[in-house]
Amino acid sequence: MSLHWTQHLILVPVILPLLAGAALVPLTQGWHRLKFWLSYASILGLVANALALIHMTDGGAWQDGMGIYLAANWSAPFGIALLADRLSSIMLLLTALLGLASLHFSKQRWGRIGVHFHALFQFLLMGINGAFLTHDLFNLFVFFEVMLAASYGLVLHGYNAERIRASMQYIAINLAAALLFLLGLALIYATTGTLNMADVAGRVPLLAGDDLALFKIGATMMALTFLTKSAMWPLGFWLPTTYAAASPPVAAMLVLMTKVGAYVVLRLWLLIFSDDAGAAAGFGQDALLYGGMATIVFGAAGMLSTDTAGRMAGYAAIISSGTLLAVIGYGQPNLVTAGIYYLIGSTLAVAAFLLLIELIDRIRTPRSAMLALTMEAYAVEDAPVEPVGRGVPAVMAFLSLAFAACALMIAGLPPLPGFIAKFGMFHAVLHPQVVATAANGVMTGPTTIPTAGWVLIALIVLSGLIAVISMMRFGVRTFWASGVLVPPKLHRTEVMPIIFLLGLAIGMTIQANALFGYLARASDAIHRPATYIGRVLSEPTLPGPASSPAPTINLTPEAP
Amino acid sequence: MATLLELSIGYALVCAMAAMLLCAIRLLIGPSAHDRVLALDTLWMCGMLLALVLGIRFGTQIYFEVAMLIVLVGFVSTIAIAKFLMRGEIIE
Amino acid sequence: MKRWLPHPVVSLLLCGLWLLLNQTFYPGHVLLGALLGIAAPILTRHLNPLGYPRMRAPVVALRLLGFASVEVVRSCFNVSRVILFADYANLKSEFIRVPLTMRDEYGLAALSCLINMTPGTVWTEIQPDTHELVLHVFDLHDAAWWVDTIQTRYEQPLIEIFEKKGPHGDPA
Amino acid sequence: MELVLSLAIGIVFASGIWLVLRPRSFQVLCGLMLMSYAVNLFIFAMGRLWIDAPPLTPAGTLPNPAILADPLPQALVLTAIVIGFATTALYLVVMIGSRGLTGTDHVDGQEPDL
Amino acid sequence: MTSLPLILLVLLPFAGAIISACLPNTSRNRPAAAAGVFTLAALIIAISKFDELGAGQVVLERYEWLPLFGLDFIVRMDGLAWLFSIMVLGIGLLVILYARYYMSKQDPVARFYAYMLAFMGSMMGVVLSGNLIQLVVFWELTSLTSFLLIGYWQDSNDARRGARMAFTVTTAGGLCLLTGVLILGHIVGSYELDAVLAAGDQIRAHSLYLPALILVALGALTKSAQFPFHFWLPHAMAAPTPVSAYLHSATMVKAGVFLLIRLWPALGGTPEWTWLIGGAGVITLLLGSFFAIFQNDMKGLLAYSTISHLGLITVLLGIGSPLSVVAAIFHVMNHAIFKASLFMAVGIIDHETGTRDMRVLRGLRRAMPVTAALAIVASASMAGVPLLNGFLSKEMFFAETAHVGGTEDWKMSYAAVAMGIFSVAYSLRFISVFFGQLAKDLPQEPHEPVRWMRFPVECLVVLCIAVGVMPERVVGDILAVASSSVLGAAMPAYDLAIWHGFNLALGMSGAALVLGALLYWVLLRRHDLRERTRVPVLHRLKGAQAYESTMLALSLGATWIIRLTGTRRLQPQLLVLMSFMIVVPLLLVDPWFSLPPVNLLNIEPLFAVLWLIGAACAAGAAYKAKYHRLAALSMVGGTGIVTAITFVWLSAPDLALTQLMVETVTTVLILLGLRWLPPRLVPKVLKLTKAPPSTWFRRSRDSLIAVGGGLGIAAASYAVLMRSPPPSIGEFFVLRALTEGGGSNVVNVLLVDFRGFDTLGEVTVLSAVALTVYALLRRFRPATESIAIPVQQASDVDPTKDQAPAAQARHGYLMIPAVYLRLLLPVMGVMAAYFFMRGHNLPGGGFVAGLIFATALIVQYMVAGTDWVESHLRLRPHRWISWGLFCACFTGIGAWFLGYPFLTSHTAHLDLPVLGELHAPSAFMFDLGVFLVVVGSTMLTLVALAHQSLRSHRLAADATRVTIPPAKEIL
Amino acid sequence: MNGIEHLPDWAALVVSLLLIVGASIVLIGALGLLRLRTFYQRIHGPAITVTIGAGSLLLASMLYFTVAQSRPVVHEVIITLFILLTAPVVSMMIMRAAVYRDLRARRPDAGATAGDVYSIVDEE
Repeated sequence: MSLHWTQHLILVPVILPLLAGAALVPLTQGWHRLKFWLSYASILGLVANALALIHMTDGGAWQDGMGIYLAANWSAPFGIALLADRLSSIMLLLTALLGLASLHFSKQRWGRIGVHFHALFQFLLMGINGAFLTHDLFNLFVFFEVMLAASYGLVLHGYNAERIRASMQYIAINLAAALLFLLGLALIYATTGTLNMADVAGRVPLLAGDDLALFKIGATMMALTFLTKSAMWPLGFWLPTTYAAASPPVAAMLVLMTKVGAYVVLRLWLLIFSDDAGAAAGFGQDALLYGGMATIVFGAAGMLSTDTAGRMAGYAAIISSGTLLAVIGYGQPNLVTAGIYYLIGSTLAVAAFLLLIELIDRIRTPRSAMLALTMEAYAVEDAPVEPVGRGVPAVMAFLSLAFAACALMIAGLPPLPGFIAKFGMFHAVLHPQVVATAANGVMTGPTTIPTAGWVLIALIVLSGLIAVISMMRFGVRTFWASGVLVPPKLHRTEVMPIIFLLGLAIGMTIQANALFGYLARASDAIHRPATYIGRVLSEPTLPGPASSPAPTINLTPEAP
Repeated sequence: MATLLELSIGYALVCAMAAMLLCAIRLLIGPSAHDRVLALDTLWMCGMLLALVLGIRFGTQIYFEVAMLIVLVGFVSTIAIAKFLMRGEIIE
Repeated sequence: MKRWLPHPVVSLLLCGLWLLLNQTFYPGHVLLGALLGIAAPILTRHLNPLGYPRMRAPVVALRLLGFASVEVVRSCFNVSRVILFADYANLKSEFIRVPLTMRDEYGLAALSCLINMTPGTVWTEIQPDTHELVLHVFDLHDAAWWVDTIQTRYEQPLIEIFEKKGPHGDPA
Repeated sequence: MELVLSLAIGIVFASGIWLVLRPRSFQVLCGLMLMSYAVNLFIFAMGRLWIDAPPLTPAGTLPNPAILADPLPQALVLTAIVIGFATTALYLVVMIGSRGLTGTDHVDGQEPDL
Repeated sequence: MTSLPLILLVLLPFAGAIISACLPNTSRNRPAAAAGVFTLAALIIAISKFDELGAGQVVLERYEWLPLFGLDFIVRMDGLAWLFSIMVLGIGLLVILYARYYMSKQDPVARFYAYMLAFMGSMMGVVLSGNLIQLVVFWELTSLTSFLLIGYWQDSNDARRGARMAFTVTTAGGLCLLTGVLILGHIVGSYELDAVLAAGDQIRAHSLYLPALILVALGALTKSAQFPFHFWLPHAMAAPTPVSAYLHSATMVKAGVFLLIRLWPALGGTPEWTWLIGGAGVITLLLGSFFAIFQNDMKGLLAYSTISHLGLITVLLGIGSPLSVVAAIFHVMNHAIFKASLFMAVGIIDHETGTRDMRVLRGLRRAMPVTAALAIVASASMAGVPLLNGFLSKEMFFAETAHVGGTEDWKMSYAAVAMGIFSVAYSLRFISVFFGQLAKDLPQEPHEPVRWMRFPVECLVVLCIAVGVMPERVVGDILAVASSSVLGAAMPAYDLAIWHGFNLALGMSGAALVLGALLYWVLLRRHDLRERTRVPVLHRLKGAQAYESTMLALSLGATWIIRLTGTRRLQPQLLVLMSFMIVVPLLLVDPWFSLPPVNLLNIEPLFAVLWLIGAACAAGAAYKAKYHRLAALSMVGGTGIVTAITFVWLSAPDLALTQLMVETVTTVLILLGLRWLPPRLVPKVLKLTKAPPSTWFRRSRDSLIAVGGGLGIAAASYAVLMRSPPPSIGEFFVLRALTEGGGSNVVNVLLVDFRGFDTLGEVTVLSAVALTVYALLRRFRPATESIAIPVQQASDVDPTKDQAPAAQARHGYLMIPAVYLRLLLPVMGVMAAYFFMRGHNLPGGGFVAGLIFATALIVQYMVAGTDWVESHLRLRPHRWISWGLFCACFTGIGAWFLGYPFLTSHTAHLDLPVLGELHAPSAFMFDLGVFLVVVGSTMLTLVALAHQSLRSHRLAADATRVTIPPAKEIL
Repeated sequence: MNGIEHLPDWAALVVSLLLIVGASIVLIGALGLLRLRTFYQRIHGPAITVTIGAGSLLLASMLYFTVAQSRPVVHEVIITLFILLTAPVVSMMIMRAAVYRDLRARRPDAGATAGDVYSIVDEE
């Protein structure tokens, strides 16, 4: 009896970038072409692998759509289990595709300046993928750290004063947050005696009294870390600064990292504090909801208050984080579906925007920007000359089109996926779906929409409006600036990734239904924690190489 | 005799701990940087001895390893600081 | 032989260290220890330009060690007494110079070890221009006595041990 | 023992927090180091305190989990120590880089406007 | 022809847009031709659909879109939609033709036509939408394309401003509409138009009716430039005139009223509807017409006139009687016809004279008689002169207003008459440019435009007259079909005759004509109308300024919010994080845990003393870290060793070993770094004066948080420690470590086997950090104060001042230490091997061994300097890292080939002669990988730092070593 | 406390004696570190700790384990070896660092100028 080879696919997203990274470490700068292609091959592998995983999870190859990989062949609560389900597979795909775009973008310039860009990039991918896959809390911490460690290096890549200032902040905040993660983890272990997420979830209903309180404190600590990562107000002030400072391909990856926090919250909260969790059910949901709302407000205000594109992108990411957190806190499966769709769309949009910024900056000389600003501020009237339209070179046309697409997606205006996502969320809020769980049993009919739902809709609409206003303001200043604009030289490798990302977004619109269907299945699955607990804990190991009968011990906690 | 041994082990522990405390006070009050270095080094040394005595008390060899490692590498940080005081940088 | 085992004594010592650490005489460990003992000096030879010393007068060395041990214990109790009972205001702690004739690094190192291990004296440095040893004495009564003791009791035996027959080792 | 260790963790952590909130990067570095000590001890304490019961199970004996320290927190702390070491190194280098480029050791890379 | 799908009507314009966008900028005829062809094709299809419609008939096509939300893409055509389609396509065709001649040679027309067609497509989408969400999608697209069109002349500031204003207002409205539509969908349970229209009663009875109505109305009113959102339309006149003619008179602004007509069956017929829609309409129609009189720009006048006419339609819809709906539809049609022609006429004037300023223009009748005639007829229609189409619908309007108030309330009628008066006045003002002497000072010599440029105007004017003269024959059917599609069974009887006899409406028309002329005369003669620059009485009502101020206020408000609730500084962020750590559990966790009683007898005094030391060191470090870094570092080291002793005391020898090693290496590392961190000196000022209150506040706040955090964590750990442990997975490891993990050191087995995956991640972290440090330091620029060699090396006091590092070790002060430390090297190597080999069974392991090894090497660096060591030893830490990672990975992957998951450990049992049985667990290889990575990354980090000194020494050597030494040593 | 009861009396006595002596010396050394006036005096305090103090305790440990486990346990020799290899370097380095620091800082009262070896140059 041995493992079917497809099982190993679950591990590939972690191990492939690690191997690629290891191979990249000793290569010197003289080999930059080889480095790039090595890196590229790894990411292509990841894309293919992610597609295969999606196929496996959604194609019924694995029971309940989840593949479980027991690293080192130890059964679930003891060893480290990796779990690929629909949600993690789609996130892996998103990571790989975004990585592909970022890496491609970096070919021209960023991959060559400074050393070890590619190796760190691979490690970053490893960390992100690992965080998506792992089903063990401490392993999650480790992958968070892998991700962060690599991201520190990447944020600093192309070292200048601004970057180093930003990364000082970024690093300090994240180090402090990592300590909180450890505190939380320790408390969870102390109260439940286990680290496997499913096992923790299985033991939570049995907790009571002081243990429960301590467990909740632990969960709060961990949540603070994730929320810092996903930039919930007031924990996310580092984000715009960091985004604005980091080099574009890195910033694009950072967008995804921000989502990792939200992803983990989504996964953990639905698993641990589900309706089956007894006294702990629904813990902290309100905080997430209101925190998310506050984050939306903050992000919207930020977008309006800033003139720099990088910060704008940062605030856009904050808005999307806030939306996502509020959606999670709202606690409704079909809303979560739309939320994940929104997550994917907004990640693509903000990432494309961040890549685009660099190209835009090449046309936007500081002088012309200043001029546009003054003219706007003082409402300078035109000299009464016959206005003449100006021909737009193809480069500019591309840039402005791409910018418009990003703006539409970020603002959630039709016809790009931002709108569909937002519509999906509104629809979900307005059509409350009550999950039939063991706890409450029956479906109830159409219920009234809680005030929070209306507020959420209003906030999302308003944030979209504000986003579009500020993006438009920026766009007008940039693309319609007076004075002669010299169309910049763009390299094909820089243009392709943006087209690729936007193309993906458009693909999301066209395939919205299929994608929504997939995500609905994904969301449905993560709303059934019992399945996870059952599956993960019962995944059999292979009989040991030197199979010696081990003493059996009973570790299931007894009900008090 | 076993009582005597126990008592003397206890005495040794107290002494080692008291010595550590005194070192720590010196470490805290300084006044100069080299005083602190010296205190830190002695603190390491006392810690090593404490580990050794604990080893006797519990009758296990595990503490010995720790003591050995303290002796082997504890000095590195001391000479690093000393060199730093002397030259302003530790690796020239 | 010379090529594969350039420093037999060092190798033996390292092997001994290994066996001591593992507290065993298993053949496997002996083999491993021997391997390490041979490999370690070879691998580090570039970083040790002086090579390793050759002991030439083991009897002298033993005698020196014996004398030094006594001295260490004596000084130790002296220092303890001073710390516990003396009036610190009258304590005469001073630096003194001791002219040295020995040039051999290992000899000097051994000297420094002896001096530093003797409580009450701390080796400060060898002044580069005069080749005088600067020594700090905790409770100085008679500087000349110290100079004399160090030169005759310590330095002479060490010269015998390390320096007698020309240069040693092979500077890498 | 428990009380002492708890208080100790508390004090070290408090010192760490205080330092982390200071404006100078070196202070923050020290603070992070202290905090990570405290956190390591905290994780360690989650396995409860055991004296003379290192989790070693020599061959030939049947291990008895009831009289050996919980090994898992120790393994976690070990990993945490290593990661803490790495991040300290990183923060340090960023700190000196920042001092060099920005001319100040303020954590923001610029002196606050007074 | 009839078989052609309706969706072509939407797709064709978009296809045309794409094609014309792809044409080169320089081409002029081809884009126009392409646009024309596509529009014409669509128009023909649209016209051909009329036969299928009949009374109340609906043609529907359904495409799957988002079935998950019950959303289909529905193309739905009924009479109303048909009418609007014809307007959009027909006028579009004319405008395309017109624009071909209007746009100048420099203008990149390809882009222009692309925008135009995209707009046309969006508009068709709005008109033909069969579900409300789809409608909103196209609705927003019209806003977007209109934005692009208004901003077409992007160099002009007015264009940019106008575009932004229009876009902001209409998009905001669109989002309101979206919300409203969502509510409708929520009420009805479907977004499909048919379902919504059928559920009128349900909607009106629902508690959410009012919000839905308001939101939908906001959408419609913003789009149709109704008060108080009317201000964007005049500013949108910065667009090229064809755009104004098309979007801002004939089509886009009609989208708002279209929506109101569309949803009238669902939403209309309530007092709220009447008040909201009618109220906005009345105000708009009066304001618009009044403002129009005082415009100097011909397009401005037309813009206000458009606003007022849209107000008229809105009022009709607000009145909400079936007949008024018919009137509204009729007026939509008429207004589109005459206003488009007027705009085009203005465009011709502008094009031929170079100005649109009515203060300058005079007597154009002489220069361009045909255009003048056309314009005069069209404005007559606008003024409501009989026998023209405007008259008819206005007549219906007057009749409705009279009807609505009954016999008591005449307010509505007064308003209507006032509007009529104003419109006559501004129409007169408009045509005044054709009379009088021909102006001499025009930018260009005016003359008639080319034939085909006038042709569209002619078409429309002919239509004006045709409708005006024989309404029933020309538009009777169309109006009937369109109206019945809205009204259904409620279709009223009406008569499209020119003459209805002497009735009230006619009286009102007559009064308006006479009084309007009078008003114009009075204004001209007494109030200097031609030279006025501002609107009397109501000039304070500046919507645009209000908009700008709102935008500014929004921006300022946002900045204020960000400043208030955000920060860019690190300290507040950490403050928030730390206080959240304390506060959030307090807020969320309920019930709180209880603290077990404190038993002081349980305290082990020695342990207490140990931690007295540790805590004192920590507190001391906290106190000293600002100015005395070395002291703080030493004290942190003190805490470190106390921690290590605690670990060994509490049965965690592995941790103690690791802690000790890390402690050492960290100290070395920080010292290496401190070299580049110039000392902080206690400022004299601070020493003398007391700290300011703000500092005290900050410090007490921080200490409060610190104490709180400390207490919290202490309480938590005490609570945990005093509780009996839960059944833990820890036991499993103890039981299986030896039997299945193959090692007796459970912690190590955990690291390399049970949780080897963690360790893999951990070494990756180390590698990543080392690479980062290396990369960062390669381009490191030290602080100016620390570029110079340290003061210690510059001072004459020390005789080693000028010795090179290697020389120091050879015969300098380091000679004796060097002997010791070099002897130590192989010993430490053996020790590293020892700790490595025993790791699996006893405390130790790859990590500790790696650090010992690295320490041994770094000591050599300290002794002899970087140059010397590296000339004797090439370490290549990068390769160590690489090999280490490979080693660990491939050990794990090796299990694959045996059919096991990653990292499954295997033990090879070898039976060797002499040596006996030998166990070679795969975990050993894994640990070797760890060892290699640890050595590699530690060395890479340390050596990279050490190399900095080398660089600065070279620098200093170049500058003959006399650089300014720093003022003070680092303490 | 495994094995203590089984220790023969003579061994227990010797071990106790060594422990008491060693520990006392350690304490005295630390006391010296704390109480002595100048740094140059204080540096002599720990010297007794590392020699007799550590030596006695190591001997005690060696004896104890040898007797308790009835086999020669001599690996404490390693620690002795390491002390011999490291302690001199440490005191040498600290001492020299201290001297030159005090000289540079021109602190005549620090004790670096005691004896006629080092003097503070009055220049610059």
